[in-house]
Amino acid sequence: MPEDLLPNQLLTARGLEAGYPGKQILFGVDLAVAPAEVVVLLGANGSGKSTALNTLSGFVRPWAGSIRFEGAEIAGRPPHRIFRRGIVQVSQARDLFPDLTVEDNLRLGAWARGGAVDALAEDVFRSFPRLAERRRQMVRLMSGGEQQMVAIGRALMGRPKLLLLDEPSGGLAPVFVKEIAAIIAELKRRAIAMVIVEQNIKLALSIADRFLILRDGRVTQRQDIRAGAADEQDIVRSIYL
Amino acid sequence: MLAVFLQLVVSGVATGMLYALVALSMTVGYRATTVVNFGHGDMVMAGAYAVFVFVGSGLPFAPALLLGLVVLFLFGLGTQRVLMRPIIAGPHLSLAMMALAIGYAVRGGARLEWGSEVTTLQRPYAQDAWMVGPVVFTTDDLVIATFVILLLLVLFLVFNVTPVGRLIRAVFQSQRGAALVGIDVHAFHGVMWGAGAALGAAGGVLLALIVPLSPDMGVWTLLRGFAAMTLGGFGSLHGAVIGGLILGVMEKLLGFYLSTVFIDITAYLITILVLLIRPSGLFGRQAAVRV
Amino acid sequence: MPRLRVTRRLFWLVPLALLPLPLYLDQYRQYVVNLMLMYVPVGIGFNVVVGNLGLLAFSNVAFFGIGAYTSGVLALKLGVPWWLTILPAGLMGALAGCAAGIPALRGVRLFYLAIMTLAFGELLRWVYIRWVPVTGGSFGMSVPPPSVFGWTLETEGHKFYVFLVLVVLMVVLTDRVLRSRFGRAFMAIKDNELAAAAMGIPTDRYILLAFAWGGFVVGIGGSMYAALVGHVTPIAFDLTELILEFAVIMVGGLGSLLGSVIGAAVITAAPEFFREWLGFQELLFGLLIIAVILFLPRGLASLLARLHPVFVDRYYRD
Amino acid sequence: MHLQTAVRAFAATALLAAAAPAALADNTQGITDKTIKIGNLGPFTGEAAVFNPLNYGPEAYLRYVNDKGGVHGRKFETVFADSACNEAKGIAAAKKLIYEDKVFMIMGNPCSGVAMAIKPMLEKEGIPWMGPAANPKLTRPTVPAMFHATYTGIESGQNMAKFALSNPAIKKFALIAHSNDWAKGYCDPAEAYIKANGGEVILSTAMERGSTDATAQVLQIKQSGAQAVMGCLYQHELIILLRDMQKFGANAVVVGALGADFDQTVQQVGNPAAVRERFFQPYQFKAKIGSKSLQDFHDIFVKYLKKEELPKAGPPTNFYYFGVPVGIVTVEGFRRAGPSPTREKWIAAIESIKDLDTGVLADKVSYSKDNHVGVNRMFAVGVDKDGKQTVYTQWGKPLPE
Repeated sequence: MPEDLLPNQLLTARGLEAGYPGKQILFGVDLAVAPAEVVVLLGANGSGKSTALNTLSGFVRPWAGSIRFEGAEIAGRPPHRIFRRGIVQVSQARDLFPDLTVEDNLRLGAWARGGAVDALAEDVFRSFPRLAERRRQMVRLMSGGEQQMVAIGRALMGRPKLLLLDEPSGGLAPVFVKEIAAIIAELKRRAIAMVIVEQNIKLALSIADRFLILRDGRVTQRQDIRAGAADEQDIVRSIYL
Repeated sequence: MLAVFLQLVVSGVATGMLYALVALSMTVGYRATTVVNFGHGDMVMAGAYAVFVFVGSGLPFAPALLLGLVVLFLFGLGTQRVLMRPIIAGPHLSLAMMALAIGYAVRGGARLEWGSEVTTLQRPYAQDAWMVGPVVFTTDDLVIATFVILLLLVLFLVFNVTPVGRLIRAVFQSQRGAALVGIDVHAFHGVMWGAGAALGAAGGVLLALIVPLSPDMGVWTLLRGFAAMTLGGFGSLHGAVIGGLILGVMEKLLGFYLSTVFIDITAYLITILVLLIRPSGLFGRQAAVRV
Repeated sequence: MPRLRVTRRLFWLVPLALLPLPLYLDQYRQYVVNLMLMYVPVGIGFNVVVGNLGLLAFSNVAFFGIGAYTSGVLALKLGVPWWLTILPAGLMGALAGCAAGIPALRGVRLFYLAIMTLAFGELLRWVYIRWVPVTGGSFGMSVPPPSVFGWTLETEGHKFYVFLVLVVLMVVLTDRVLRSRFGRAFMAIKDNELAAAAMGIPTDRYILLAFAWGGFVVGIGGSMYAALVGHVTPIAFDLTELILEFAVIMVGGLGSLLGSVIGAAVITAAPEFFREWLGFQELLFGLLIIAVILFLPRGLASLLARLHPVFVDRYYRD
Repeated sequence: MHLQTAVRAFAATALLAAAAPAALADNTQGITDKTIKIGNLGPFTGEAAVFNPLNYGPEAYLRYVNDKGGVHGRKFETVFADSACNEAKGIAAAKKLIYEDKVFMIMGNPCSGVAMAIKPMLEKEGIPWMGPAANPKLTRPTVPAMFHATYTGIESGQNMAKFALSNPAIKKFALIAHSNDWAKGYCDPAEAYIKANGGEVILSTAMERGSTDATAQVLQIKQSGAQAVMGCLYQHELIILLRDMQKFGANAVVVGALGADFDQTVQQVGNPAAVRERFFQPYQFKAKIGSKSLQDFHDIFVKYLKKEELPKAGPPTNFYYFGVPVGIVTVEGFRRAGPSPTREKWIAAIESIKDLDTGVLADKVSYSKDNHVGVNRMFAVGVDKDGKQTVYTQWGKPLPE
């Protein structure tokens, strides 16, 4: 048994199978996240990374397998229920509300979980000074990097216990990639557990505690890199070859 | 001559208020779910008959109205939950057809019960008429106008000022985004579908104040509601109202000065012309066009 | 694969097996069968636009009416024998199809297109009512008994044979169209119009073509209406008819040629079974459609497809 | 090889089928020693379902006759069929009645379009039809087996105009009609009659189903100076017209067509001033509905119709009475046709009817070889200056009660 499947984890997924009508994508994925741990999912396009993430957040219903979060079974529950338990996702397409202001987007992030909304929002604005300047701006008028910040900020408004990030650096200019990396590092410092899907291996390895490599819907490699850095070349080889 | 023109405009506005109300209720459903309910006309009709039944069973008008709205709310909620939700991810055509079929069945049910006779809803107030200069107003006109304007104000506040309005706009803009912030989109759709049905029912009751009840009364107004929405811009609340008013006035003016045979097609002509020339309508920010 | 091709050829046995039908059916049942045949092209044409091309166009009743009126006017006012009016009816249907397709070319989609085409159909109905010298106005017109090569089709059985030929022709031709590059283009447009355009497919041309072909086939259905019912009035082409035609393709199977055929048969037969219930018919019919959409979203054709691959539809993807 | 043989066999049978003449219904179809089977065709669904009491009127009478022992020992058996007022469906319904249920004759169907669509078939098969449809083309020119038991649009339309013209002060007319065959069926003959009898039609305007008001129409009427309005409208729209005439102070007299129930219309307009000495309708009956001389029919309806066949509330309406002559004349035909009726005998019997008092219609029923519309004379009904419903023989002349 892989060590990350031991008890006292925040989230434990076992034997996840999922897909779409007529096409299975995940073939028995095991995955665990400990409190305050950052796990990165690596893999080629179509290897099932996003599907794995969407299965955890409830957008894809697993065909088989179990997902336990803080001891409760959540596999197959609808997204809004999973959200209310503290698993918050930032999706690849960001899925913001384009015709609402930055502030409204953020406030809606706290709609379902409640809490001190004003304080939360101020906290987000402190972390993202760029957003504070534009708090009354419509989101659709912002650049991709700024929108990504809004998306992450909106997720933080939901006071996540586990944050799922789907390609946070995807399609962004290098300046923003750096900024996003810094933000994720800051979140890690705040001890927020995360599962991150990332194509940018350098970025991924710089923030990961552990990584998993998915290939055709199966985990082919898992490694803890807290002990020592992994060989980037090696990883690229095992992803694509 | 001016007197006639003024009268036509005033009557046009009065009729337009009804179209506006139907369009408003459709807009609420559309804004919340991004699905156009092609069976909405039959909710309008069902609302009128529901209140008719409650009044007939001896209830005073106000509680009967309230009960009717509640019934239609529950009916809208129920049909969305049981019939629309399972196919919500399917092709748009299935959604349109499902709404049409629900409406058709409701109409069939109403026809079974009331199809072979003409009935009317008793007004809860005394009908009166006044002359303002050369122009005639009736109590009906005032009641309907007051109701529609109040409703517009309330909806405008709800949509643009309250947190619920922000929520409605959010779900309209991105359903997945809404789900990502923990909103139960399906339940929300159900509630809003119900709200649309209840508002449509209110429209039906107002309509029933001035015309006899008929199982087809909703279908007759549906296309006019569509025309009003198209003209005003899909999804726009004040657009729906202004579109309805313009349609009402146009019908009267075309009918009187050109020929009454044009009254029936004013709505169709408006729909076609607007979508060809300016698809976003008068006030729609959301272009009506998607490729 | 060769085995499959052999089995598909067996489809030809269906019309052949139907040939002796008039020997066994009385005039009522034969009429209902003819009505079913009439709804086959109506469903096929509708399905091309709505199912295969994937556009929400509600203008089908307009094409149907145009076809019926073309045949009726030519036969009644100009004395043209019915069989010579079939092609003009189809062509007028195609023309109407092009007209209804114009908004689609201008980018009108989804519910907007639905509402607009709905208005188009109602507008045409208004024309039928108003253009009295040609259409006979609200009273409509009584079309002379249909004739083919100088033979008058006296009985329902006679009409049946002519209809059968027309239906087989329409099915075969539409099958050809859908299997050709046109059909593949329709499918590409339905899947993702932007991508199709990006791949260099002239989407406008294909959209217009689908509308024209749909209108043509439905127009021929309209011509059959004129021959079968013999009395063409504006009221026959109202919104209730639209729901009926919708039901044909939804119950049969969206985007499926086989589905259009099955749908036409079932939707025409269903009211005859409900006949006993008089006033309950509308309610029952509505519930039937609801049930099919809910439990068989791909229509009855998908049931057959589950039975044997020969029934699997090749022109449609979800 | 096998396929070819099969094809040949099929083709041969097909040829056979094509050549076989359609079996004509024999002339006693539907008649047994104990029963006479009759098809009752009407709009039980669709927008015109409002008219289906016209199908229940005659049905009540047949049940009443059955209860009294039937005719020559035979009882009537009715098969209902829904036409939905849609031609394609109506043909199916009529064909089912003829070829499946094998009825002797068809009665009813108030929808003219359907009646016209099934006419060629009835003619060819020689199936008798007795009905209340307004379209005069059904029986003019006469077709051997088709009869109108009640007034067609021609009589009704003419009587609308005739009543208004019986007021010597009324010369200028406006027509207001739906754009459908039913309304034209009334307004066209009314127009012809006005023109032929010294009146003038100065306005012809449309009001469609589903209208919510009649402002444009009423203002046109007002402006035109019309003294009388021929209202070829269904009840919904007639109510709206009357209400708006009152609202805008248009003083013209309104004469409605027979698509509306007079009592209900008066009651549903809700304002006595809008109908008093203002609203009239041609009247088909010999006395006021609810009066003593029509009481028997009221009792028949209430006794023999099922709950769902009667109005939800209130007594049987105008349409029940208007339908009942169809049953009366049909039964009279069987009485006269003798103990072994055939279609020919029944038709001859109907054509032999002269001055038959149905007990309900304003006119006595007479047929001949070239007249298949039984009745002609009508009264008019209106609300007099005291607000009392009154039957008039002509303007200002109440029918003695």
